[in-house]
Amino acid sequence: MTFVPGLGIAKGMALTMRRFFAPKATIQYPETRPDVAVRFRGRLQLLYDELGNVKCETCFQCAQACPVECIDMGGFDTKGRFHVHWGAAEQYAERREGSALRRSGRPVPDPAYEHFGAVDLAPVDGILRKYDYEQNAMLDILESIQGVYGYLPVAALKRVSDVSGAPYALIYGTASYYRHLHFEKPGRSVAVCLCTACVLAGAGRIETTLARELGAELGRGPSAAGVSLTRLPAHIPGGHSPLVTLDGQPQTIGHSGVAAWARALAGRTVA
Amino acid sequence: MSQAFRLPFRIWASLTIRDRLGLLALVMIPGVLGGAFVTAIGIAVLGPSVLDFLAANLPLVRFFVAATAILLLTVPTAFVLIYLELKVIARMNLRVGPNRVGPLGAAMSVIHGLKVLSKEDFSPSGVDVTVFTLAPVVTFLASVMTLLVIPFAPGIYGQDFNIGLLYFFAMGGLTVLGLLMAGWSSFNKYSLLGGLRSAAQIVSYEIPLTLSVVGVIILTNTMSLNGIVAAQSGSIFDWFVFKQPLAALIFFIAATAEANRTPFDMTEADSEIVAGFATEYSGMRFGFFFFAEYVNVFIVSALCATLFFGGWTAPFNWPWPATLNGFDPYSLGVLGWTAIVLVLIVGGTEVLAPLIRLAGGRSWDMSSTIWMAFAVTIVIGLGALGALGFVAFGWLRGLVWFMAKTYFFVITFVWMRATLPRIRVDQLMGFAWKWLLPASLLNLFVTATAVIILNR
Amino acid sequence: MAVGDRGTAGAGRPAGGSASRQATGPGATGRAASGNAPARKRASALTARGPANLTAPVVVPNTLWQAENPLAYDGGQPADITHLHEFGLTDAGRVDAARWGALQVIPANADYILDLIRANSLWPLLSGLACCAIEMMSAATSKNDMDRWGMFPFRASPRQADVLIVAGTLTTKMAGPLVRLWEQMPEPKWCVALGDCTVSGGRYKRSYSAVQGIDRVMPVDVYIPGCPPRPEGLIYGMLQLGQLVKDRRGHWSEREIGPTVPDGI
Amino acid sequence: MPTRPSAPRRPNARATSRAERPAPEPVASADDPRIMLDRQLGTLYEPIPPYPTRTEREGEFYSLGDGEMFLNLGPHHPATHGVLRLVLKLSGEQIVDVDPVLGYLHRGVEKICENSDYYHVIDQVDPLEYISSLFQEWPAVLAFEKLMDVQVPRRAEYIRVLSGELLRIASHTLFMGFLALDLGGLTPILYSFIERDEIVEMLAALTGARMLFNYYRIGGVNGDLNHEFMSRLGDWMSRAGKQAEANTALINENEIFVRRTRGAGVLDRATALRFGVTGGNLRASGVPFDLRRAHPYSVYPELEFNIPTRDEGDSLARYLIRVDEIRESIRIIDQCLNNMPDGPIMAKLPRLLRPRPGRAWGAVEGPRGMQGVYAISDGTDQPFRFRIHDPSFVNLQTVPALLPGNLLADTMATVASLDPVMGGIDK
Amino acid sequence: MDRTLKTRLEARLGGHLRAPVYQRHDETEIRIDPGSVPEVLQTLHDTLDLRFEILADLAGVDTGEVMQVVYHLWSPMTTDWLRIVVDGISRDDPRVPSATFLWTGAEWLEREAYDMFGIVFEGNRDLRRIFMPPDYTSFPLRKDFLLPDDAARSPGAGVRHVEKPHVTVPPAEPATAIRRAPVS
Repeated sequence: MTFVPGLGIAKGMALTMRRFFAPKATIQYPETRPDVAVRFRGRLQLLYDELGNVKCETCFQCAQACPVECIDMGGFDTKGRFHVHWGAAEQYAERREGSALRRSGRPVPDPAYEHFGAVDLAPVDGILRKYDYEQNAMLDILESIQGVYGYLPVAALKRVSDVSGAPYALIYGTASYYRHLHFEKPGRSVAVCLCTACVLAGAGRIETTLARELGAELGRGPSAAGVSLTRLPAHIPGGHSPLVTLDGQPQTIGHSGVAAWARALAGRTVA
Repeated sequence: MSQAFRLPFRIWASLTIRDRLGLLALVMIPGVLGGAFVTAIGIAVLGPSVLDFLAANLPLVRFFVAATAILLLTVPTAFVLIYLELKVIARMNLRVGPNRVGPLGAAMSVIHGLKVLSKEDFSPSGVDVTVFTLAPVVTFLASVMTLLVIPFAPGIYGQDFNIGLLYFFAMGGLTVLGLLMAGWSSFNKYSLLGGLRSAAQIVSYEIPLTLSVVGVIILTNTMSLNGIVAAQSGSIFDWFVFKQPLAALIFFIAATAEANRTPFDMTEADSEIVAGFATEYSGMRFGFFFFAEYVNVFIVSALCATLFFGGWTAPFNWPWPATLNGFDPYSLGVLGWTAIVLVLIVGGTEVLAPLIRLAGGRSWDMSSTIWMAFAVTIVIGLGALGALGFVAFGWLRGLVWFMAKTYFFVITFVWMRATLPRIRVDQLMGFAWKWLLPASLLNLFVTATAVIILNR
Repeated sequence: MAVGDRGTAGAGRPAGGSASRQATGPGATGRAASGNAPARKRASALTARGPANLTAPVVVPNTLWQAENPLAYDGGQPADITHLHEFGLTDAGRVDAARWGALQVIPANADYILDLIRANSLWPLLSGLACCAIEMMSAATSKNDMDRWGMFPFRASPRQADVLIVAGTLTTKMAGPLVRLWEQMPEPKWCVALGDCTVSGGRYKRSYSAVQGIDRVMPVDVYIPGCPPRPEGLIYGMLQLGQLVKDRRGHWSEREIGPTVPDGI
Repeated sequence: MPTRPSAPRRPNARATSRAERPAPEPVASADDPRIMLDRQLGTLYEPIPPYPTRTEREGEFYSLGDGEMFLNLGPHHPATHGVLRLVLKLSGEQIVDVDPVLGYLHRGVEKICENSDYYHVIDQVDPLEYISSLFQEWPAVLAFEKLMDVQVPRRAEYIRVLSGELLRIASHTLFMGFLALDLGGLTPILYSFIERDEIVEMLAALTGARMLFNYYRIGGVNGDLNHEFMSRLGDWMSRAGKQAEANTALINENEIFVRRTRGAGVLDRATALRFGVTGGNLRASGVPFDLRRAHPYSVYPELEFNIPTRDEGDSLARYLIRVDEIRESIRIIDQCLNNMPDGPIMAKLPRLLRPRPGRAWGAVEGPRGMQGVYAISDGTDQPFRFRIHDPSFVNLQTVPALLPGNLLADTMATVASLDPVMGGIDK
Repeated sequence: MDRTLKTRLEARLGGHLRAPVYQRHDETEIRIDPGSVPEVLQTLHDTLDLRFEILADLAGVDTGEVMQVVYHLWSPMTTDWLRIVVDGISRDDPRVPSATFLWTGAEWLEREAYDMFGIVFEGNRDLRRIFMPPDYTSFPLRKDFLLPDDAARSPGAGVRHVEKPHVTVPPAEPATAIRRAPVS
């Protein structure tokens, strides 16, 4: 300790006066951003790769691994459809924005709500009871749901997640993995027979024009226009060679008139 | 406020804009006309007698003018002090301080003041309302009234009492009353502790404060502040700080305690008793306390400057002749001066704009360069005008010196707030009674003997 | 409970307009439905198998200590914590005219100017619960300086604060004091939930004593996710709060005074 | 992707259908007593606890003598230690007795750890001692390594010591700032945060997080040293001592600070041992007990550093101990950088950690004292019992023994000098 | 692994040990009955060649069938940690003599064990709840107090939602489940 009583205080004052003229340590945040470490895990944003697309294809690994299941994500899939896949009841920024907007008196542009069309869920409960809420039998549950509704309504998937306890991310992952499971309502279905005879008669070219015109992909699910394009498992005996069926009825169209026919079909369904 | 008092506000709030305008028109027009009519008659009939009435009791008029001037000036000074403190403490903490509200954050303190004005100030349950409401008013007025006595410049001062210093310490004592009222009435243990602490602290620091000033009184054998300042006129060595160094030190320390500034700010110690006496106050009531503290700082540093550093006297008398060899500023008259000012401004901008452009302002577009030039001209113009005034008018010179000394002390107070921790209450008392009091008595004794020996 | 409850519950709340919501949340309907099943002694879950009735809750009776008079615990009185919920439904605690303090005389839409002033001088209350408090302090210190927007003097007493920044996990024991703090703040007041634990219970989702998000007990205006969020995150949140104060000018009477958690969550 | 045939999962609690599960009980049912709101203790002057006193200590505390009153340094209090509530029995400003009330930040971490796998446990342990969270991960990792009989590579041990000592310096710098802030100084806390920000950004470059690091793994560490971390460390090392010198000017030699802390909260040697206090607070009372020497772990036997001890045992001694410890830590970091070995940073471990059934105790010298973890494993992938021992919990116990007799203003000096962190105390 | 410590312990505390002294890594574990706690602690603390003077930790453990209290001690005379496991405490009325006569620091540790497990320590002057609110009835860390499956699903308004745990029954034991070793 110093002997002169006031010296310590004077030294402290001298230091603060020196620091008064020293360069400041403040980073003017909104204008200049701090140099955050590369390995910093605290970023609450999706990263973009050099081509500019998002480094995430909603594969749900993180949603499944999250111990408190607090990750839910929304994204546009390859067909440009916006899906919000609800995780556990979690208030993340996206939904909080909704309630904040609601309170401030403005309508809530919430894409999530359109997909929750009211669906009668009794059959879903029956199916679940049949499989005893077993999570490992998820594929059978989904197939029987598609059998009942013709497609997998999001409300049904939510119901399965709630009741059986499987994380929603798991169910959505399984549903989106298998080709024969669809998320969209089945519209008209066009089938093309690709047996050797039909292919020789031009069924291959018909199939490509149909896919182009209807915007549907062979075997995937109904297109935006509500028409699903599938492959006939076998040639119906007695049908002429390039066999195309609309909802089961064989159609007589040559490979020349196919484009017009398909456009008309797409036109009609869309109207 | 009792229900009846609120009734008009509730009615007013329920009216629509059109009704309000109608009501205002209904009331104002006859009022204005009537008022004009009455004043016209009054001037015609009483005119001469009013004038000589004013002439007769000039000091009364002077008091009213001084009181209104002080009331109007304290709030802006408080704003300036708050901004100064925010910026200086920030600078000392190596951070930048407010710079987003107004140019360089200058509007910060005004915004804080207005926000505090528009905040809900409810009185919590269990509080006895009258004392609770009066406490901030007492504190604020007590500290404002002391400004009446301080000589700002040769001609500019409120009242020249011949017991100026005594009046000052009397008013200083009243602030304690306000703090005690606040502490006791807000029915909260923290504010009770804060109030009692402030009472103990200010009482035990009042005595060394007054005793240290008696030395100065002995030297000038007058208590009027103008007299004291007059006694210190002349060069820097006539100031009392050289004649009474110990008294100056004691006064400064006791004054920090009087103004509840660090290291003696136990009354509003954040980390111990939540906000001291001001725990239960919100809204404008807290605003009064907030301003009273800063006005206190201004007053105490003003008194320090007046008593020991020669008030508005210049440290060295002005070597160059004060007059502008025969040029009489009033001769040009108003028109002349406005013409000069306009020419100066326009000319300045014209000259400076290209210069700024050349000086690397290439990235700026034309309008911002002109604005920059205009701003620089204004600054230079004001500087020139100020210098002219400084040379020409004696009172302006005095005011500048007085303000310089006062703000030097204000900055020292802020500097101490940034650096020093808080003293414990019992150490505070011990320091006052065991150190300051004997030292001030010793100083008194030495001055008295010196005066007697030297006079004989 | 129809799965679409999120849809209906969400849509059920009237957009804008007076903020009194129908009490349709599951909490309310659940209350009437289920009685309290008899308590049953049960061996440990690890080794023995449970009883046939799956869903009877187990209450472990505390045989060791009983309070002589249960009323000593304000038996029966509603907890102070959830009264804001009733306020929210019945608009009981709504005081709209109180926000002008000494300026009682000015007309109602003076807010358009006053809110601009208030947005630039938001004094936060010095209140930190856990780790986010350290990040809040480092937001207020030299490196990223909150005082640039006039937010520095962290007021110690709630009477002089405008913004309650709740930083850290809110537990059931601290919920009462926090709500009392919120009520002691004078009227134009806002609340910022800093960190995952205040937004939604965060990593303490399964805790038995953490409140799953402070919007279950009090109205919250700005949510700042992150565990802990960077100091810049808090500053960005406060800027958003300033923007929110400016956006909501004139809508003060439609603010939420009860908990803002959407029903069914 | 098909649902992965994961290991036999524990009975997922959601297995029973949620639909049939009754809506949870309303809060106010008869046999479920209401939340006892932490009500203000009675009226202003004669508060009695809102429930009949049951224990001898409670009866003795809640009985008022003449001229005494209760004061709540309540859960929300400006002093910066989180939600600690001290009920003081005052006569005037003299403290007669203190009853600390805890639990305002009790989040039930031990229960959550017993229901999560071993990776998640290390993550759950961070927010406990949030100012120095690496020091809570270290004992957990030590205990699990003992359970799994894992040999940690030397490079990982050195990286642990390096990052640990850096965080110890940051924690002590914060301690100095908080102590000065509690005594009224505005500036030291801001200088401390500048220094802490620098260290924390450096650790973010290494570990990826600013505060809750989740960096240590069972058998090593998560990431190796990278250039960004080493360059920031180099800049910081060049002016490591600058902050300490600023503090000496502002705090050590400042008469007001010294008078306020000398003789406040004196803890003598016997009481310290009886209370089980550890760390800097114990060394300030003259007992040279530092776990890095008393029970050497990791690579500390190879590093040479000495243990600063003092005998006065008051707040000033506890402060000066931390100042010396910062200097020691800088020496340790130097040695770590000089002989940092090469090699792997993680031991070979199976993806799914299932330790042998058994018990293990791991303890580490944290900035506030000995942080310990007692883990019991039953062979599955979740710990059976995960007991966390926090030094501040034991250090805070001395407050009712230190404070009586001092003044109200001394509570701040004494509690700040014990440096409690409420996250660890309330677990 | 301090072999000499084992021999010294058996020599001093032969009568009290319920099981052989178990040593692994740097820990030595002895098991005693609740009744002999004061005597064992006193001897460990006072004998010159043991001198266990620092109580590192006091923990409650609920093994499903029986309650245990575990003390960890440190001594300058040996490089090992000593763990004393007080075994065989009944789950319905767990009572153990308190250790506050030797270490006042054990007071809060015992309060925490009482608060979390309900273990009553006779001789502790201040056995109140330390973490949970004073009127909380159940003991959270017991094995039969199950965490709610999803606390978020609890009612929006209520805050005290979790005291009543939901019973969940594990599905039929899958064949490949690893036998859970009984925790001794």
